Amino acid sequence: MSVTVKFFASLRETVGRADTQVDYQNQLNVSQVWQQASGNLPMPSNTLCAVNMKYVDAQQPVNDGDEVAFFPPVTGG
Amino acid sequence: MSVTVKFFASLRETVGRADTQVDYQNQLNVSQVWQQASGNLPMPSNTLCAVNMKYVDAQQPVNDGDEVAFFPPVTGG
Amino acid sequence: MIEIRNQAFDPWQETQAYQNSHIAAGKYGATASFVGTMRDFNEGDNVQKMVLEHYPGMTENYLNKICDEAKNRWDIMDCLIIHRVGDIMPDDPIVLTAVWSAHRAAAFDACRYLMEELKSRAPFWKKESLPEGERWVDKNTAG
Amino acid sequence: MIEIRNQAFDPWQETQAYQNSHIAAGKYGATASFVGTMRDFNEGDNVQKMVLEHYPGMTENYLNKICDEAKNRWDIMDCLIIHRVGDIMPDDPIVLTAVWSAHRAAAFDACRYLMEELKSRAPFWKKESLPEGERWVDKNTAG
Repeated sequence: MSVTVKFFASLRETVGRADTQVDYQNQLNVSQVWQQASGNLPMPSNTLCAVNMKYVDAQQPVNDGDEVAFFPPVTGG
Repeated sequence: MSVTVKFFASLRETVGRADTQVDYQNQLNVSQVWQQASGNLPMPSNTLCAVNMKYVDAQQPVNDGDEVAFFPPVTGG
Repeated sequence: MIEIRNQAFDPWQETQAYQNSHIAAGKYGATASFVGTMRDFNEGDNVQKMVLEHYPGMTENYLNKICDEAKNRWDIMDCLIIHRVGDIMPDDPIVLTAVWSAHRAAAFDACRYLMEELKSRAPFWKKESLPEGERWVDKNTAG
Repeated sequence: MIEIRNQAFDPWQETQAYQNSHIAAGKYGATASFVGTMRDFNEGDNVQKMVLEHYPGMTENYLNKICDEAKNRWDIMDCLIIHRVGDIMPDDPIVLTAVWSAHRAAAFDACRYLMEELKSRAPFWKKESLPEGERWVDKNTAG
């Protein structure tokens, strides 16, 4: 099973990549996806997480094929 | 001594004139100006009064040369 | 700036033109505006035309006063109010209020304040033409 | 309607064009709008340029969601949101929100709601270019 992972804005620069794929066998939550995708970097405490373009918290389990995104606080408008 | 009197909107139609002059010898207040200028019509309870283009209440005394105006609740915007 | 107009005006062009000529480029981050437009209905009736009367002199004074009050109460750069008088047809803009500021809260607050003050205190009066005749609008609704 | 633009836009022309093509003449009495414009300063520093990043797909979904929420909460006819992305220069409009309704309270409330929701939750990120280098804006101020 696998999920697509995206990093935006300052987190993309911190992690050093815009997107990646995480393959897994046992159920993962969003926070565990971060660990694998970032190479075990600490997740900044203000990180926002989305699964399939909806906000979720980091304990949310992911499903095969999901798109998981990580980004800093939003600053639009 | 005299004051200029103006009526606006529905009060102009009620009184039947747009402006007039009130001549007087003893001090008058705004309400007494209304009586003379309107020919003793009752003043509608929601009437707004202005002296020299500033809102006042009907007990305010007037001075020689003042412009006294009477109008209904405002409905601009 | 405040202005009374007896001809139709385009509130969006006016806002842009005023901004270009009066507001320092790069300094404002927020523009809040409100446009009041004539509806073809009021209180369940068809309205075909409207006449807007004002008190020349006092109306201008009052609009300037509420702009000054807004500038005292909020950290804003400038205000624009344009208000139509005379014969007005459905879909014509009646009033424009616009406020420029560095940050959004002041612009939102001040723009709404201008409209509420204008509607509750500025000397304007509307007379509507209905199919069955004319009537004075007797009061503005609370905002 | 919501739209993401990667080119400069004129918020007043957009508002007028949308109104002419989408809002029934004679039915709306109130249009509240807000324009956010790029300042040439932020937190005391000169800002020369900005890059605005978004999350294609999620950003559009989120803007549509807040328009839908505004329509559920207030008696409004329509909303327009346009938001710029990409390279932005000082004095460029960044965001437009506009709301049409019969009466003014709903338009004012909904327009402000759109901006607050957009600024607190819609996935956009700003990176500023200062004389001494680039920096990510770390958070939006409360409205």
